[in-house]
Amino acid sequence: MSTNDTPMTPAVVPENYLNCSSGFRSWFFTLDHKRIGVMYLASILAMFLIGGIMALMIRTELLTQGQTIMSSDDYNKVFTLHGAVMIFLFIIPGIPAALGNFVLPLMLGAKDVALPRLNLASYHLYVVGALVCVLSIVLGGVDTGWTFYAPYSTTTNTHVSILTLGAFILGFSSVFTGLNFIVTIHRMRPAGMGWFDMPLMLWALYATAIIQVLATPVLGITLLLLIVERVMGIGIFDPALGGDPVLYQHFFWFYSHPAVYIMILPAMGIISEIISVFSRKHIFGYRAIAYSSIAIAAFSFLVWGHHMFTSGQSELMNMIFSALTFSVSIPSAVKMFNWITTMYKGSIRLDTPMIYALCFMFLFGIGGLTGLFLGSLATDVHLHDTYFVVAHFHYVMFGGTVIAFLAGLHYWWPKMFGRMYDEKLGRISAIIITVGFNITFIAQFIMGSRGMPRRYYDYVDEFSLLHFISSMGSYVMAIGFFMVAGYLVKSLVSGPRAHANPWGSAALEWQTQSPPVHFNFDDDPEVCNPYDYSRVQYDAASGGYVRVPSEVKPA
Amino acid sequence: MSDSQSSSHVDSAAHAANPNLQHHFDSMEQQYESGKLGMWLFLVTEILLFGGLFCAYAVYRHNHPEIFTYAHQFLDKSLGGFNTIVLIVSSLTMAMAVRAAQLGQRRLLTTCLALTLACAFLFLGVKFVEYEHKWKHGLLWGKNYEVQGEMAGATEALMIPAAPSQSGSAADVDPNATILPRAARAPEGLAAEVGDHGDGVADAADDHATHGLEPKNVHLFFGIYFVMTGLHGIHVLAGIGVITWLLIRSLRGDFGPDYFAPVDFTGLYWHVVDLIWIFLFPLLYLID
Amino acid sequence: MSTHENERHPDFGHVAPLKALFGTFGALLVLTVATYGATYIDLGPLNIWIALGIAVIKGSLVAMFFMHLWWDGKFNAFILICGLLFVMIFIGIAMLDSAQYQAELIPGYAPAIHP
Amino acid sequence: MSLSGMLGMLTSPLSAVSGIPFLGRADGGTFWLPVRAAEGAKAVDELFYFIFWICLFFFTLLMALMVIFAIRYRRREEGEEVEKTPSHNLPLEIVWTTIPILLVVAIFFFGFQAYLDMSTPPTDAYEIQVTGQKWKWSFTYPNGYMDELLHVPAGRPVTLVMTSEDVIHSMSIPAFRIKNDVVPGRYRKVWFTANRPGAYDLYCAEYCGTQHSGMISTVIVHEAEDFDVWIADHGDILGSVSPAEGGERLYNLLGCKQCHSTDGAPGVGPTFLDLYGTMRKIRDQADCECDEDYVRESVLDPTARISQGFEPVMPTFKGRLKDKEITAIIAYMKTLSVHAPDEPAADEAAGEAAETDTTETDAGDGGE
Ligand code: HEA
Ligand code: HEA
Ligand code: HEC
Ligand code: CUA
Ligand SMILES: [Cu+2]
Repeated sequence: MSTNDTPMTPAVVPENYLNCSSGFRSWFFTLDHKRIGVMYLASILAMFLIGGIMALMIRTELLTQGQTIMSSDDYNKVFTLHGAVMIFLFIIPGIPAALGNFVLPLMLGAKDVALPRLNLASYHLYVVGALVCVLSIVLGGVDTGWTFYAPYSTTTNTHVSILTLGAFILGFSSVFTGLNFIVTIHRMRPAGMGWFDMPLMLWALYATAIIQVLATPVLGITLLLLIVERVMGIGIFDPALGGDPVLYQHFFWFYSHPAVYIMILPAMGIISEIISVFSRKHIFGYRAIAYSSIAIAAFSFLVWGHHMFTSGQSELMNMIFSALTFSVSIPSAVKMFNWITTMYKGSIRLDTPMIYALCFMFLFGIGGLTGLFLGSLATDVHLHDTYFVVAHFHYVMFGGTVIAFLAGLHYWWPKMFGRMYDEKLGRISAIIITVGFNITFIAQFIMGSRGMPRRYYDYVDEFSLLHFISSMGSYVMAIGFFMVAGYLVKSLVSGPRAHANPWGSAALEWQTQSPPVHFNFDDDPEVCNPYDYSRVQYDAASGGYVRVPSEVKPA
Repeated sequence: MSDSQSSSHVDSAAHAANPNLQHHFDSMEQQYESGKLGMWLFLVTEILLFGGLFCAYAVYRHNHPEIFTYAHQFLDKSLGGFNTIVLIVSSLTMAMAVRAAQLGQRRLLTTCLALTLACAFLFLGVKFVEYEHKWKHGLLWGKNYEVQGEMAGATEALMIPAAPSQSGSAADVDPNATILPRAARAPEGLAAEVGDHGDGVADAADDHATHGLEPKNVHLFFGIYFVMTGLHGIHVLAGIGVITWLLIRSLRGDFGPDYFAPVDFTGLYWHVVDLIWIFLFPLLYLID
Repeated sequence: MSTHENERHPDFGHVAPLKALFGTFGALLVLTVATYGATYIDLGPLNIWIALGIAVIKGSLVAMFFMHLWWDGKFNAFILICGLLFVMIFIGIAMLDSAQYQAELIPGYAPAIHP
Repeated sequence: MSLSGMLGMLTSPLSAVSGIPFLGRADGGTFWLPVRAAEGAKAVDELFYFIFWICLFFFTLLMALMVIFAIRYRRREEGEEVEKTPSHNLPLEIVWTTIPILLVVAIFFFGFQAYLDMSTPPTDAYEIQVTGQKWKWSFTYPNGYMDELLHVPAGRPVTLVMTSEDVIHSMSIPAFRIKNDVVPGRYRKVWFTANRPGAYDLYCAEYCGTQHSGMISTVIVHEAEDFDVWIADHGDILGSVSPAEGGERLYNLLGCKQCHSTDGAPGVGPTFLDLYGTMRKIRDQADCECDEDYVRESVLDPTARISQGFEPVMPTFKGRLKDKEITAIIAYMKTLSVHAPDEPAADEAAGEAAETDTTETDAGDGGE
């Protein structure tokens, strides 16, 4: 609220990256990371809307037993596309490519990412990939589940090849983004910013990028083999031809497990930023958080088999993978403890981004802890492929990543568009989404652990009530989202002008105006500890935070 | 590494001097090092891409060695070996091209690039001959595997078990359990077909007594063979595209000591293509 | 280190000495012949390891000299090694696992090939 | 002391806690878990609650701190100064890394322990063959009897030896806490000892296409003695019933139903309604009558003569059907057809049985 009603609306909007040029070409072929980020943002939100609508279709179909609004074939297509769209088109590019693209060079005080053309190419690939995926939907959809398990995927007569081709292209897009980030962080750090002087968001993006670069190619080859298998009948994964379907699962999860950390790591980065800024306190255990990001990235490659405990994987591997799975949960636990401790004796301001960050800890906590049930062999045998898993991954992906994405979106919104949104609506909708989410997915935990299998079009009587509750919850959530969409659009049109540093962060991206100029900084920013708030002081006159010169308050 | 004439103060001068310097970099060196790091990362993704195929190869070879010992004899070692040498030569010329670009030796650069390109075409040419041969004889993947021509020698009567296998699955083969397996006296036919290169192949075949029953699922080998060499071939094709582009630019005189990054980076890519072949060759052609 | 007269050397990036390039080339040729030759000596299961060993040596030569890793910043080599490491983990685990469950397979199962 | 004994010692107090009235139920189920009808399930449940309480503890602790901090340290006005606190504390960080490590090691260990038990079947187990196919289960008992339902004796270990005809399915019985994928080209095993007579749901848990959610069956746990009686009764699928009835059962069991309707509805294959005795149009061949020989051929070698308007997708049942069984199917098809020669469709069941009995002797050329 403090920032809403400040009477600082300059008459003229200073030149910035948004208004320095206009026209379709100036956007679609721009090399400016900020514009690319904004285009990514618009694209992924569109995809989120599509995926979300499909989610509502799923929930509506499951509202009652038997057929409610669609046939079983349609249902199978809808959840497949819901999963594929949400994962490949929304959440994987979500934080890194949209928000990350925007803030990464700014946080480094750089003019752009190291390889701007590659960045643009990555966006174009994203668009092409998205179009190919949409094509597969238009042609009639795909019904394999987002995991494309062989031999079902090699024998069904839906448009698997097209969707996988789309995902293949998106894979390249993701690789290029990751590659770019690694190079940028290595080569573009300003003088005076060592590795351990970077904001934790950069560590998170760096760890994410490692996974993107090392894991995504394997997805590429998997999907390629699947296409070859379908088109030419090569037989590597098809038992009817002597192939091995379990090998397919190894291939798939070698990418797709690390991919879940592509989703969560940047989210954790955002949370690290927000908790510190809104508590106005130095982040607790900086190094532990930084190292844990890298540890998660490294370990994430060693646990893929926990998706295959009942698949026919050998007992030996099951044991190894189960043990390794738990090793990833430790760095996550470390982060949780550090965040909470950061709040201790802080000066906590509960603005929308912080509300989201707190919701994140609540939801990700549940999601992550339920991962322990799944990582443990005996319980996973019971829980595998039930709604318990569905609830687990929605808690981590939605409760974790999407909520953190929303936190980041609200946090950097003023920087991106130079305008504030309605703070009160922001908080209310954050609460609505969280409540709706819990209703939807707690019910799924219960039915899952009671045996309700996932990817089921229909269910037995026992689960009627729980499914009904779950569907109702999803409508509540949808209301929350439409509120968010509403006030954000309104803010774009008529929101009050944003201060250069409305939250009081000490990181470099807040040292330029909101929105930034075309080349990011008019003067080189002053490199400093991103979590030292002593030199960022509230300036009542302008309604935001300003840096005080170091003479007055030595760091 | 850096010859350290560029301190941050002469940056603006460098900006003015080199039109190839992009606005967001401080110096050509920073730009070069960024590009190079990016290229290396990209190469790692290439290696992982092929890694998947090597994984499929390893799994099937480990579990069904009999398929591999049997089927690899249909491949022509000599052509494969020749192609290996072609790629090694092209690697040398590429490395020379990079050197020439760095030192501003324009003519040498053009020559080296042209030679590299020639090698690439030669490689694909040989590959084409090999593919064509497989195609003609039905040595293909999946259901398309249908040994034809001289290779489909009818030796059903011979019940000599296939090459010894550790996995035991081949030993379990019960001739009555399934429709009669295809059998083939592979090597002679092939030897005749490829002419002078054939002797080694025939020898190897004799050594390993594979005249007997054909192991099951031999088509898997060809599936893997075609995917691996096919993907590699696509990479060669892409390399041809990029090198052609370099050649044109080098004729235009774009490269010199101040600006050689594209040559350098393409070189790296080309060496990886070579590197992958270095592994493909013994794994596919030289089993035993 | 490189001995050159009239050409201008670049300000950055390493120029590989001719000796190194041709030396590598020679070694590669020799090793290719060696792999080829090794197939005539039957060492049973050792064969593949010899073939792979030679390939690894050849690969390292290419990487070190043709690809300048020998002279470059060590980080590039680190990336390469990481990549190879993950490939190895992937292959190792997939192999280990599928070798373990071979016993469950129905021998010769492939209905599409043998109807 | 045995490891499972240790597990028991460690978790029994916990399971006592989980048995508090709100959570525990008489049938062995709880708020979170369904009824418990197999011996191995107990270990799983105890582990579940072991993890549950650990999670609940950490979660409550963290959330409580979070809420308390958010309220207690709420910023009251902009510009207020923060008390300086350390930005890290090594001993603290070591402690909060070590404790979770120890806990997850325990969780892993118990999970692995229980898993080993559930994946090592005893050698004397009763074996039932399971075939999964789109989208039904069939269970074959040692005496050759086949059923769509899984009947098992209580108190005796049972091993399911499973394979799939087409894509991957997964055998899931929540009440037994077991699940295992059924993979084409492989024999997968899963075992349990049921201990609570009753009927429980059995699901296909691996996505397998259109009717994945319809691939449900039931496990019926009999008292041990009842089971012996039951299996003796059902030793021979055709034994106690008329051939036509037996044929109907086969029709349901073998999956003919998937493609051939009996009410004239179109399907993948021609409907059986009024099929027998009619002239069939054959693709690229002369027409022929649908008589016994033709049906027999259709079942054993479906591609020999393809009906016009249909694709040659019917699988062969060679080796899976005995002659007597084919005869029974024919008898069943006759009851569905008005064209069946000497047999009015609307006959009494008794008469039908008598009629078809003759058919059997006629057609059963050396059938066994
Ligand atoms: C953002 C994505 C994301 C994240 C971060 C995670 C995190 C984790 N996941 Fe999850 N997972 C998915 C996305 C994700 N997962 C998806 C999409 C699937 C299903 C795919 C499909 O089949 O379609 C899946 C499925 C899945 C399975 C397979 C289930 C099955 O199919 O049978 C398993 C099994 O081990 C698992 C485990 C874990 C674990 C142990 C973590 C850990 O990293 C969690 C670590 C976090 C914590 C532990 C919580 C925080 C810590 C504390 C509160 C302190 C206390 C901690 C301790 C005492 C340890 N996940
Ligand atoms: C990021 C990933 C993600 C997200 C966010 C969601 C979100 C949701 N998911 Fe989904 N889901 C998956 C990934 C995701 N899901 C995956 C991978 C699967 C597995 C598929 C498979 O089995 O193959 C799955 C499966 C799955 C199932 C199981 C289907 C089955 O097994 O039969 C169900 C059932 O309830 C479900 C429900 C929901 C619901 C109600 C939401 C809701 O949270 C959605 C709410 C969102 C909206 C209502 C959209 C509103 C958006 C806007 C208004 C746009 C504008 C927004 C802004 C400006 C901020 N999902
Ligand atoms: C996968 C689907 C499928 C299943 C399962 C199946 N059939 Fe068929 N059947 C077909 C199709 C398609 C045809 C028509 C093409 C042909 O003649 O082969 C057919 C044809 C027939 C015919 C010949 C009818 C005619 O007019 O040509 C008979 C008899 C028959 N099936 C009996 C059976 C019996 C008995 C079973 C079960 C034991 C069975 N089928 C299972 C698909 C199936
Ligand atoms: Cu069978 Cu799902
Ligand atoms: Cu996982």
